[in-house]
Amino acid sequence: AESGDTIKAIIARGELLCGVHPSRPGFAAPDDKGNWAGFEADYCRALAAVVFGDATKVRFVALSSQQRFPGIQSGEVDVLARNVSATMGRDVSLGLNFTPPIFYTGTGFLVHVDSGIEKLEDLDGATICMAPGSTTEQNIASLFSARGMSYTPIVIEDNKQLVANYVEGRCDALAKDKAALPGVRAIDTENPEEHKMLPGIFSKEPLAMAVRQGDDHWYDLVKWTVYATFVGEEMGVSQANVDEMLQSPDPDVQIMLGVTGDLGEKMGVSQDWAYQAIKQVGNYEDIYLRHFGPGTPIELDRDLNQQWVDGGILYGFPIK
Amino acid sequence: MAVAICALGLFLYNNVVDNLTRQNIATGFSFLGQVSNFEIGEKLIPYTPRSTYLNALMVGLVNTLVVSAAGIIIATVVGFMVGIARVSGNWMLERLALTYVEIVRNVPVILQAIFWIVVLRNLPPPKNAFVLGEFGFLTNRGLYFAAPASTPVHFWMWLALAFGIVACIIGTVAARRYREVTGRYVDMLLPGLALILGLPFLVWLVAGAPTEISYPVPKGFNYVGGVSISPEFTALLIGISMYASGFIAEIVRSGIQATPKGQVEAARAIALKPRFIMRYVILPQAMRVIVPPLTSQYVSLIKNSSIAVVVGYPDLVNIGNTMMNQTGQAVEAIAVMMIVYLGISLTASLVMNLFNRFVAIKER
Amino acid sequence: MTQSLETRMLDTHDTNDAVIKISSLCKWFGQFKVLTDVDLEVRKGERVVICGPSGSGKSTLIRCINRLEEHQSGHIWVNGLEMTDNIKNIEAIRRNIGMVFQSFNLFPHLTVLENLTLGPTLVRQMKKKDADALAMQFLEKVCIPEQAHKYPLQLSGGQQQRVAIARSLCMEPEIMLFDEPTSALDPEMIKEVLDTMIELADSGMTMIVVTHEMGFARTVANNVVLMADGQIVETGPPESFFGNPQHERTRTFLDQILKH
Amino acid sequence: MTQSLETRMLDTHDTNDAVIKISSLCKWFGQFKVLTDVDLEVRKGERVVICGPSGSGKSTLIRCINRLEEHQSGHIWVNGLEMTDNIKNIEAIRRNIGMVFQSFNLFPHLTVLENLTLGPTLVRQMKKKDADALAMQFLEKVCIPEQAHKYPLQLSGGQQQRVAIARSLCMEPEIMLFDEPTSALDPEMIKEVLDTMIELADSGMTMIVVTHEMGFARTVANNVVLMADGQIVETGPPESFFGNPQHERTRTFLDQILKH
Amino acid sequence: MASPSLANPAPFDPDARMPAVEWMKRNLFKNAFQSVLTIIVSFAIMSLAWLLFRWGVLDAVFVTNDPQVCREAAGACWAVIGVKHRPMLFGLYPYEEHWRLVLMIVVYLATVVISLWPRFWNLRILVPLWIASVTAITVLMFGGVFGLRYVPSNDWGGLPLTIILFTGTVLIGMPVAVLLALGRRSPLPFARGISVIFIECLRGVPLITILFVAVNVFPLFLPQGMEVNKLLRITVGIAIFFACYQAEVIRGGLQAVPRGQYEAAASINLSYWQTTRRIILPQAMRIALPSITNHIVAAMKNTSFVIIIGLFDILTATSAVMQDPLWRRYYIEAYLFIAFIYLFFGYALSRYARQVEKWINIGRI
Ligand SMILES: Nc1ncnc2c1ncn2[C@@H]1O[C@H](COP(=O)(O)OP(=O)(O)OP(=O)(O)O)[C@@H](O)[C@H]1O
Ligand SMILES: Nc1ncnc2c1ncn2[C@@H]1O[C@H](COP(=O)(O)OP(=O)(O)OP(=O)(O)O)[C@@H](O)[C@H]1O
Ligand SMILES: [Mg+2]
Ligand SMILES: [Mg+2]
Repeated sequence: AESGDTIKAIIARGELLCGVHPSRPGFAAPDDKGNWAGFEADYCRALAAVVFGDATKVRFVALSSQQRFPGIQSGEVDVLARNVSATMGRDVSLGLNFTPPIFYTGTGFLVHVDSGIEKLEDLDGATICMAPGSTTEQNIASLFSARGMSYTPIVIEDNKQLVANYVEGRCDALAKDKAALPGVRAIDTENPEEHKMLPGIFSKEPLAMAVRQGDDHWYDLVKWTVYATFVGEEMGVSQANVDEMLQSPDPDVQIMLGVTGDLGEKMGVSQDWAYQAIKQVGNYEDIYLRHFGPGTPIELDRDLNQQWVDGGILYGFPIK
Repeated sequence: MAVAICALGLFLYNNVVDNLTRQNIATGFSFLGQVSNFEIGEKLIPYTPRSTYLNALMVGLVNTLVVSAAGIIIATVVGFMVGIARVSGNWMLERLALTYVEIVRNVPVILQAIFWIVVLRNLPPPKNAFVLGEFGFLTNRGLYFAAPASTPVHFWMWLALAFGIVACIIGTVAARRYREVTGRYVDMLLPGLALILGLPFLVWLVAGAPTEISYPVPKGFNYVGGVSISPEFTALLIGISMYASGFIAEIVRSGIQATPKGQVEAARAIALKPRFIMRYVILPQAMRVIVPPLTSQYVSLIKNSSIAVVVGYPDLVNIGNTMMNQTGQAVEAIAVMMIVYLGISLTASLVMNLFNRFVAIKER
Repeated sequence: MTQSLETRMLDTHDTNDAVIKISSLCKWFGQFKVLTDVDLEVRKGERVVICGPSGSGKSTLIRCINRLEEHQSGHIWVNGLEMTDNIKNIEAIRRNIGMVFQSFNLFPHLTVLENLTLGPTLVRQMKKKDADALAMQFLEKVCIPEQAHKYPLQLSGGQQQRVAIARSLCMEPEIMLFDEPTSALDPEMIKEVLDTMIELADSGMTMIVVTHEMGFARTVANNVVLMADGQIVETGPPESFFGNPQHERTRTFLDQILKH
Repeated sequence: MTQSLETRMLDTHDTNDAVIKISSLCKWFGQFKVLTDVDLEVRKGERVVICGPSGSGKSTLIRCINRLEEHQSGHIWVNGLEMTDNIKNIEAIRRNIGMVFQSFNLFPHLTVLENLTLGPTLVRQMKKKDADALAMQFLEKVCIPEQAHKYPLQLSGGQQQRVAIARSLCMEPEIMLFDEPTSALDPEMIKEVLDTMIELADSGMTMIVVTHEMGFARTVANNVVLMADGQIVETGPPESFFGNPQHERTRTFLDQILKH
Repeated sequence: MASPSLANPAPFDPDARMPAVEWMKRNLFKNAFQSVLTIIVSFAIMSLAWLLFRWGVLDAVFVTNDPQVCREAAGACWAVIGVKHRPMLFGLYPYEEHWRLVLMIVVYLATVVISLWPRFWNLRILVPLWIASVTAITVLMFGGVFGLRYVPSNDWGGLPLTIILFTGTVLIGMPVAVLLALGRRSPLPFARGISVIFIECLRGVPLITILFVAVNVFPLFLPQGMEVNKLLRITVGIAIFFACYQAEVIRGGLQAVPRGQYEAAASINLSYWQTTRRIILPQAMRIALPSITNHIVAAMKNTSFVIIIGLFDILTATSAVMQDPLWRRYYIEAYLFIAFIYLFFGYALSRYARQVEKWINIGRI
């Protein structure tokens, strides 16, 4: 595609097409009223807010795991926010470009306490439940063959089946994004004390949004939208205070919110693009807490997903 | 006309090339030779994560074939039993069979497979397994049972068995020809059995009659030794074969009912017992009505095995999905699957068509 | 009326050598009464021809005799054995009765020889070899031994019906029932089959034949029976039945049958 | 032999009013020659009965006349129009010819009335109302107007065959072909159908009838034809055909047919 | 293997009904073997029924909004259906507009019930009826007129989507099936060849791969910028797959129509299409009816493949809804609910088909 085609097409269409997971509570799933909710869904909304100034102008397209790459390649969606781990292989052979990761995680193992498994090496010969199509499958294969160990995988696509398989004892261990394991332990088991996570993270899974290669304009827009949420948190600009922050004397804040400068126009959207994103959707912290914060069904530690200043690895490029 | 078709073909071809280049999609099947780097739970042929994708697909294909073959056998046996029960004359049995048919063919096969995996997962875990003497253990990890310890002789015994079956089929056909030509009847039952069972036995004897038995014993997380059948395989197998058996039962019923009433009366008039009437008069004639739709059901069953992914059995589609996700070459992966399934289905129809010719009634 | 017939039959024959005795037989199909108080006796070696208009219950009557239909009241004795629900009795009776159908009902998936030997091997537990010999003997009797290895649908109608007769004979029954055995045949083939039946009659077989072939009735019957509306209207030896029918119904029936 | 017959026919009838003329017709089924040099002429209003042993090619001959079978050599003219591959000709000829089959071949999913009006509305493009009126008129002619709204399988065989005749008549053909129209019927029903056919003959319809009903042949035929082995053996008016057959084959055939 | 009942005469029934005892004697305790069978079977059924009853009724939770209540109960958690039934039944359709879907289902069912009634089998009634109800359903589903909010087809889901796909499959698939079946028996070698290849190739591959092609490969053949509605594409895909199976069934029916019917039609000079349409097809369809129903029942379940274009039919919607971590433990209850819906429709369909078979047999239609 020619540079800029995507944005034109989106504007002509009047809505953004965003590819999401069909049902992954916390990341993207329809709620009981049929509205999409979740961390990744909110990033889609933020993009709509940037393009249209209206976060509701987004259409969510649920993509099954077979369908996700063909979906973005064929132009069925404009952007993929569907639990995709960025890898070099995908980047160079699928015609994709990855944005900065929005969620860092890695493979973890949940095991039954009474099995006596304490560390990875104890899993030699174990039966391990995992989801297909994710990089988890490859990571575990590498992990075990590097140590000369063997295992039997049980590969199940449906998450509730996967979890039930582990909980009911079909598998010795459940391998999953580490971020998801505490939820499983707390909600799905009869007695959370009977299960524990093995210490350590066993692979790198940087979940990022993806766009088609070849439209640098659109890629820039998605990339800077992500950074805007990072920088917003870093500079203390949140959904709650963004209107007051318009008056902020801080020149960096002024540039980001479009009070001064012309970066938005140069990017091909309105001047207040970052304001709209933060106002309508929030900064990173807002989004994170909304879906993984205390009181949500899936409570997650922020862990790596903190701003670099707080000891995490989220590092938004300066918006200047 | 020809010009129009060529023009259309060219137009489509241009579009495809145009669209593909626009999307920067890698094409070609070279990825099949790459290292797969994922493990497979159940494999009947050698495979490690260091093997190629092609290798992985072969594992999936063998798994698909195994579960389909077993499914076809079970579905046929159950289907025929239920179908006959539907016209058995016993009120209770007829109702029961009807209920079975209605439930089994109206509930999506996916739900049925899930139902069975849930049931099987709720069996006891290995440490308090149902113990079937020292010969077997039934657990939520599967069924483990004792089997003759593996020796290279087994390979030759299987070969002998296959050889025996082929010989038996050839013999039966030959006997039939012989009878049609000369009128002399050769009973192939005993020679057939002798071929099928005797040949492997002979091989076993020649090999020095190894009698060592391997018992499953608890070790590590599971049992080692013996033979095991996994719950995933079992759930998928029960799911697809019960689903198909409902349809087969209806086919069998209609086949039986299509047998002219006069045939049954003629058989009664020579005082044949009911079970002989079924065996010698009704079923052979019903077969010619039954076989063509039965073929369709077999093909459906083979394709239904692709729901394996919901219970976690590594069939062709399950492995194909993983491959598709790792390489991103969805179109090629789908093309491979289509070709393989088409091959299996066409082979199945071919075999059934031959069989159909065999059961067809001789007319003038 | 039927009562008087019954009495007459009892007068003329000795009851004790009746191989088939039917008394006040009634049969319903659902609400519809097909047979009303039918009484009939057939002695050993006797040949009875039943005729009557379509739908009068002729087929039903002879099908009751070997229990292809269940009757609801009245009695049927065959060789002194009463036909009841008892499956043993039914089988014993069926073994003594051969039946030939209008539409032959040969087993199309078996060769002629297999059609003939099925009963002997499965029911009479004969050895295959003996059964084959027996079958060939009866095929010769019906004059088609050369067809033994063909399939039924490869034969002409007349040949098929003769195979059907041979199949019944292979069970070596004492009694043969024929239900319009020639009415599905071409005129020329009718003759073949009737000839076979006449030969059978000459050999002393007890026979009940439903047919419209009045020539045949005249030649071989000891007794001709006219049925109408599920009842026996008239019964008598052919001379008086054809020459001097007692009942109006018989006369109109014979008129129609013999006219063309 | 056939040559001489041909000559004889040309002598007795004026060729010009022949509505059907068949000359040296041959037909093969694969390797098997069913018809050999058949010559036949039928004049307007003439009634021809064809008889002969089974398999002699009677059905095939009359099926050639309205092109249900294709012939391989020889000629067939109907009303001066030659039967060729030309689809227009075939349609024009078929429009003039009605055909009644042994097995009725009524359309079981349509009512009697619909069976009758199908041709008139679809082929002759009559209005529904006119077609209905026409159909009722012919149903009355065959004496079953009261069955108009029943389905064929609810009728007796004789009634079904009369509907089949009425269905052909509704196309108002000049010629009617009958292929053993009574041989699938019970004796009592045969009469109904024959009566209908006699009435039709009396009204002057040109008819070719394949039948074994010799009584019918005697009553209505102008000409009786005997076929054997795909050839016409003898042809002549009924008196001479039955009274003084010229050929040995005819005599043996008549013997068998008339015996019982 | 007991005796086949084919030739069993109708029970003797001169005056009304049999007493219960007599009936049981005839049907359940005819002889020793049957009695033992009856007793064993009834015992098995009874114990199974008791287990189910305890789980599904005695120990079950019927109404609650709190998953914790279910966690503490030993039996089924039917409450999950109360909590989740709307997303399960209606998918992503806007929540406030669900009433339109209820109305749509009512209209649909009414239309179907009316059309299944032989009394209304008359094109002059059926055509306007279907035009009216399809219009009504289109208006209800899409909206955009009469002040109804516009809902694009991408937001449809649940039971209405299943119904639309299923109906679309049958309405598109049956004519295609008939054409394919006729093509396969056509005297023209070209038509025959095309039909054979089409049927054999499409029957041989899993439906999901066909849909994958319809979704991902088909657009490659179109010039850039041209698009065909995805729901339509997928419906056509499912319909054609269905048609390939159905074509073989119909071909069987065509072969079973006696040759005499063709000849009779030729003798009254009907053309090929007149013969086919008025004489042969109606009879072929009747003969093939039981198998046709079989495939229609099976087609009802093929609708779950729409997930490939991100739409949620009733089965996928349920599966997705039940990912909710708070309630996902009770997915079995939700699946049972769905299974019951399928069972209901499937059973109704096959019962109806059997009734039609009966009507045909007694010559009523
Ligand atoms: N299975 C059945 N169910 C209901 N009615 C039946 C059944 N079989 C026969 N009938 C009816 O019983 C009556 C007598 O039938 P049956 O076949 O005995 O007559 P038939 O004298 O043999 O006539 P035909 O000469 O036509 O063979 C007929 O009216 C027939 O319709
Ligand atoms: N479609 C066909 N293919 C091959 N042979 C055929 C075909 N139709 C008829 N025959 C053969 O052609 C010959 C003449 O058949 P046809 O039906 O014309 O005889 P027919 O005189 O009408 O006999 P019948 O009195 O039995 O009806 C028979 O030997 C028959 O077997
Ligand atoms: Mg009868
Ligand atoms: Mg003929």
